[in-house]
Amino acid sequence: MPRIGVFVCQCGNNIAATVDTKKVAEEMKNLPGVVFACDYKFMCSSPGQDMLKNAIKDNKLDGVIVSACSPHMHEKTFRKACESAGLNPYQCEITNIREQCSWVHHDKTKKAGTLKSADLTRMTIERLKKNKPLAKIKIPVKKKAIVIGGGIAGIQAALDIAEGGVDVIIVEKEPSIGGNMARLSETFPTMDCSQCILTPKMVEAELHERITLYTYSEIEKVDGYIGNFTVQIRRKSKYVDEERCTGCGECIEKCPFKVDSAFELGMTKRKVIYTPFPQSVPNVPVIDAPNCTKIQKDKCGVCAIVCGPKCIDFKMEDKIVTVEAGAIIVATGYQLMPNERFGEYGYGRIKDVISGMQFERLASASGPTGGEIKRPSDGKVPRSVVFIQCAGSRDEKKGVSYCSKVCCMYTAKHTMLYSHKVHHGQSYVFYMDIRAGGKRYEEFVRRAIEHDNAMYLRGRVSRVYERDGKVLVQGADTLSGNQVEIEADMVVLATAIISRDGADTLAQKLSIGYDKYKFYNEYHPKLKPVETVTAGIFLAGTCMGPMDIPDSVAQGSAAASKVLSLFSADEMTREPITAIVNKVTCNSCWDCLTACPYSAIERDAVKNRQGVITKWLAKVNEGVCQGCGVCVAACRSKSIDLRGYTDEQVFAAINAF
Amino acid sequence: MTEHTEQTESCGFEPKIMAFVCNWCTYAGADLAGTSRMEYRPNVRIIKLPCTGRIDPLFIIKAFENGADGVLVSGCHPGDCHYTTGNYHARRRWIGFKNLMEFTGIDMRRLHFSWVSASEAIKWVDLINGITDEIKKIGPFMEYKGLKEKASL
Amino acid sequence: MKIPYYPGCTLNTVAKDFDLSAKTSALAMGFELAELPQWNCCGATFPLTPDNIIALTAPAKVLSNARLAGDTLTTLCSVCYNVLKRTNKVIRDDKERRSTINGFIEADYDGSLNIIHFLEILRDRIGFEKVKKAVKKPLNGLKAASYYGCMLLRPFEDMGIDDSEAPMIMENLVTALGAEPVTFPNKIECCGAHLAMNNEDIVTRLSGNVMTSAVNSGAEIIVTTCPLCHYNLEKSQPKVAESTPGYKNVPIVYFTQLLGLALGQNEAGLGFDKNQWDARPLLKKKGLL
Amino acid sequence: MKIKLAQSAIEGSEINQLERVTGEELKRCYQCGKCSAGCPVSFAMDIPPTQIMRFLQLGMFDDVMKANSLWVCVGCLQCYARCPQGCSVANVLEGLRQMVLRKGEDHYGVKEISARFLEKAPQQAIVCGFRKFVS
Ligand SMILES: Cc1cc2nc3c(=O)[nH]c(=O)nc-3n(C[C@H](O)[C@H](O)[C@H](O)COP(=O)(O)OP(=O)(O)OC[C@H]3O[C@@H](n4cnc5c(N)ncnc54)[C@H](O)[C@@H]3O)c2cc1C
Ligand SMILES: Cc1cc2nc3c(=O)[nH]c(=O)nc-3n(C[C@H](O)[C@H](O)[C@H](O)COP(=O)(O)OP(=O)(O)OC[C@H]3O[C@@H](n4cnc5c(N)ncnc54)[C@H](O)[C@@H]3O)c2cc1C
Ligand code: SF4
Ligand code: SF4
Ligand code: SF4
Ligand code: SF4
Ligand code: SF4
Ligand code: SF4
Ligand code: SF4
Ligand code: SF4
Repeated sequence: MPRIGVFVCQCGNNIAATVDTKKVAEEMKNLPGVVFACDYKFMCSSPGQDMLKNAIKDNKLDGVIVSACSPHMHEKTFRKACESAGLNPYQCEITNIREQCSWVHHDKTKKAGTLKSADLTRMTIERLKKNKPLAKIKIPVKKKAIVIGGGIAGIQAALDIAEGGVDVIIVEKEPSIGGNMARLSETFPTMDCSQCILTPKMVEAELHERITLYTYSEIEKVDGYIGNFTVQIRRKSKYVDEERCTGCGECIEKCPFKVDSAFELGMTKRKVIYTPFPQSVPNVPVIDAPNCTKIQKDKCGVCAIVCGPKCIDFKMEDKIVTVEAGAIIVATGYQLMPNERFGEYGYGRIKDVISGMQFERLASASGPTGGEIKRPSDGKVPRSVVFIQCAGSRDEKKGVSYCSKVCCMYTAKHTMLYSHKVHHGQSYVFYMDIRAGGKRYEEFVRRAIEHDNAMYLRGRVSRVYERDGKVLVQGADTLSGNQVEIEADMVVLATAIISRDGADTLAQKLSIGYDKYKFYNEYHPKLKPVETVTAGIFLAGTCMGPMDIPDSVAQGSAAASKVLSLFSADEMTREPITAIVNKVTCNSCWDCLTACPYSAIERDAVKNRQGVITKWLAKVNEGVCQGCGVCVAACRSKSIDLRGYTDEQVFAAINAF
Repeated sequence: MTEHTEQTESCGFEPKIMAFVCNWCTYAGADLAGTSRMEYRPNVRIIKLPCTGRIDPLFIIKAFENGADGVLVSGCHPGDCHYTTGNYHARRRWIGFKNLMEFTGIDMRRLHFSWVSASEAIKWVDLINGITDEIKKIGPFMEYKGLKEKASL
Repeated sequence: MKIPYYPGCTLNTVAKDFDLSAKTSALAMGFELAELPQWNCCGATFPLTPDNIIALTAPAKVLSNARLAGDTLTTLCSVCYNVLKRTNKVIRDDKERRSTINGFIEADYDGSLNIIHFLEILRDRIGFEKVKKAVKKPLNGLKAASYYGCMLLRPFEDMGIDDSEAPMIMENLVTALGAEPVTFPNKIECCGAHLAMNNEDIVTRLSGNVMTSAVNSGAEIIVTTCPLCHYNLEKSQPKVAESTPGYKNVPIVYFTQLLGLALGQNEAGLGFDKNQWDARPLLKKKGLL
Repeated sequence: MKIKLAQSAIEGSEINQLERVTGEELKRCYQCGKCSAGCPVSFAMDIPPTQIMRFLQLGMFDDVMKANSLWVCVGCLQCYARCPQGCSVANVLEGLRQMVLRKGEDHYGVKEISARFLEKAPQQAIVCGFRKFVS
């Protein structure tokens, strides 16, 4: 027979006003298994807790009911008190007779309140009788983090983690870290040169003793769970021995073949053996295998000949390395929508229609024109430039419905850069709304208009076409209600920001969610902005949606702080509310496996004595299971149950109803 | 005397209603009704579960067997599930489940499904009042009464 | 190969030259345009409001009759093509409207016809490479501007014959015929269409823009696919010439006329005499006649 | 012009009828101006396409009906082809024409048409013109 103690709280007058607590306690005494019952003014007060502890000891209680406020309020308090009195904390259950009873039933006769409180307490008592002692789950934490994506968000996250004393690996798919920011010229709203503020961070990341860079690498496979991930990383063959390469650049210099530079968005060529840009980190070239005549046709090999340290190896192969880590930050960033999708703007057909990112390269001191604004068709300095905002953004029909958030700002920046570099040039901006909601952002746009003479026209452009070496822009100025035609020398499209190709495949490897545009979902857009639904995996930067550098950096730091707080203890404890499979009755139908929202259920091989697999059974991974119980309801043979909410417990409560 | 007790006295029949609610949304919503000192009919008894996805159809049948005149199932709004998709599972299951209930002779007016979020205290109050009043009108659920006793014989 | 062919009312009358040159060219390319035994006017405009079912009955009747002749129907006039293709899509995709329409025309047509433009036959069924091989008299040195107008291309999701912002199908044909294609910005702009009836000023302005744009881009001849475009351009030309200093009139022809010529057909059967601005002097000068 | 706004006008019965007839949702237009920018006859319209949509959103049905825009639209579908919201001003204008014509009012009398036009013009122009202008 169980020995249960029942403690009914008066909460001053909060409960006692409409519930006869004494009567409730008295009634409970009559139930089988209840050996102690009383009511008390403030259960959560120190004397109240002491009374509880003493009663446990004096009456050798093996179960405790506190009928008081919501368990969301004091369940922890009372379970802790029980624990300190030597009782398993999960043998303590709360009945909610305040929020669910006294506060919502104002009957001063105490009839309804007392009846309901007694009912609820009885249900909890019956439930408690079926409780089993549970132990908190302890999970060891591997204190190493992986950051996927070495853009500014990823770099910031890695630096913060490393500064916190934790080892971190940056996995970057390109030959260099830096991401999109490496392409930018100057950055709003302060107009610092992008390279000037980014390069020091890149170098710091390279030199930091706690940071390992895996460039030219991608995630192959992710297993495990929070604190205990096992990640396979494919280190693509660079054909250059990273350890020995001195970065002298001799090989690049001598390579006889050139192809379009992706980094420069096709505006110039690069060698087949290359670094994406001069400040690349690490400063180790890679061979673009599909274009290398040695690798494809066994001709050439010049680079290997000129390389002093002899670090070129045409036979090098991809390597898979396996890393154990406790947390992962995803910071894979964005790409731009193909401009060709908008035939009316003529991108691809008309040479002098370029994208905003191409304009960044033109304006960049390290870009193809050395920072001079020259139009692609004939290299002339454009006397008039038309900027078209929302190209692909806010376009439900052919583009994406969302706003790309940064293009209003960078277009204003472009007009400034243009006016500083081309005196007497005229810029025009077609916009629908100016979205400059940030600190000093609106002022920035006003400056472009008032000081740098950008002519802002509220309207969209219908068509861009070529005539006599000019680019004709047919637009509207809806404020004056007129059509506008501009004979421009160059047109710049503020192209929509979209998610990376393959963002969905990576998300599937990580079991994190993404929206219909394949941007990753945060756990909660306001309150958990860098967490994902999968514990231990965090997000930072534009892989979540368009944002600017300040926001990307803030998120990198936020994600890093989450990782550091996770790593602040050697092991994590968590509530033991997890599912458990009955191996005798499980018939391997896998209904639970498909139902589980967290992929916490695995197929577990059962072997006979000879080590031969005889069957497969469902097995719950306690580290991953979040205790939702979906699997329990899914299992037709009742072979899986949820600790803390077992069928037995629930039925007992229902039966006491 | 409150409006409620007046009604009880005049009406006589006090239905018993069992509510299966999820811990994260509806339970918290009901708590909020409490902290806001709202008033509602005292006929409901809550059983807390982690998620509506945990709810087994048998729970509901058992509730009716144990004398419930009405049953409410309530959880997070679609898309807001604490466990990402648990409530979708629950919803999908209901479709097949409703037929089963009807088959076993339960008047579907006695079974309610709803979404109440942690901030929807008013919705919770309206829901409980609404259901209580409706079931008062329908009258007690007799079909299963005594089933339990019979079964235990 | 016989392909069921819907001429439409205009090709049967004012634009006989279009019809003739197409038939002749088709024969030269080894297929025959088999005119539908029974047809009526398509209505000359696709009704833009979905509730205007009555206006869909005329083209629906054409379609349901044509289905008896085969599973494909070809047309030449851009407007007919537009109306028939869009109506066909409505009947195919919109069950509700399909049954109302069928009720009106007392038929049971399901939208299973494949509506193709004569240009599509040349491009997709025969191939411009083959057309090029069949050319007997390459139109060397002739600078031809292809004018598309609106109806052949828009709306893209219904018509889909070519990129609606930068179509090339006519230029590619002209190139196959040995001529020099001239692309010009206004090739997808409207000529003024039915405003010919009551608003000559607008038509003159729009057609004028098309022609000056073509001529400024170096065109010696303008090629069209639509009798209404053809009419509006021809009719507007004097006024355009009057108001545009240095403007010289250019011949406006149907693409089939050039096709027939290149395929070596007798000039007389191609209807050059019917053009208001005679192309023959130009063609003679280029040694093509 | 000063506009007096009231819910009764914004949700006026003509506006509802127009939306029903055309299948267009006027609310979707976000006034980007792209239709006006490309419309070949915008220059000749009393109220250019973008503003047609705006006036209708404001419930100013009568003002729109008085404009020549209904009758000078050539139906070239530039507006629809490029509208980022998938709206068709062409459809809206045709709907407005229909609302006039269905009341039995001709925009252009058959007698007004010149004999020369009838003789020389392609049939399609005549048929189309009748469709657009005559009830
Ligand atoms: C034209 C233009 C101008 C701009 N100007 C400004 C400005 O002036 N000021 C401002 O604040 N913001 C500006 N921005 C916005 C700015 O570019 C972004 O906010 C910032 O670059 C986002 O950084 P990120 O780290 O999130 O993403 P990214 O820079 O995209 O970095 C992501 C990194 O992850 C890597 N990666 C991707 N997928 C994988 C994978 N599967 N595995 C491994 N690695 C992967 C990528 O190679 C890349 O290195 C501008 C944007 C544009 C388009
Ligand atoms: C009308 C309105 C509607 C909004 N709606 C939304 C919305 O729907 N969604 C959304 O995301 N955001 C919304 N916001 C914005 C949102 O309110 C803020 O983003 C958010 O509240 C900011 O939180 P905070 O902690 O930074 O500042 P605060 O909420 O201002 O908190 C600052 C705290 O510091 C205390 N404090 C101040 N000075 C001192 C001091 N010297 N010593 C000690 N304590 C001090 C204050 O008392 C206060 O408690 C809205 C804002 C407004 C005005
Ligand atoms: S335990 Fe809860 S109900 Fe009791 S006194 Fe404390 S707050 Fe009030
Ligand atoms: S072997 Fe390849 S990478 Fe090296 S120099 Fe030749 S082409 Fe360039
Ligand atoms: S020549 Fe050799 S050492 Fe120098 S950069 Fe090239 S690979 Fe590195
Ligand atoms: S930020 Fe500005 S330009 Fe970019 S999509 Fe939004 S409104 Fe358009
Ligand atoms: S309780 Fe939920 S998370 Fe755990 S195994 Fe079952 S379905 Fe998965
Ligand atoms: S649903 Fe039940 S029986 Fe099926 S595999 Fe899972 S635990 Fe085993
Ligand atoms: S293009 Fe579309 S959204 Fe833009 S103003 Fe015209 S109708 Fe409105
Ligand atoms: S369809 Fe009418 S409104 Fe639309 S662009 Fe053409 S002429 Fe203008």
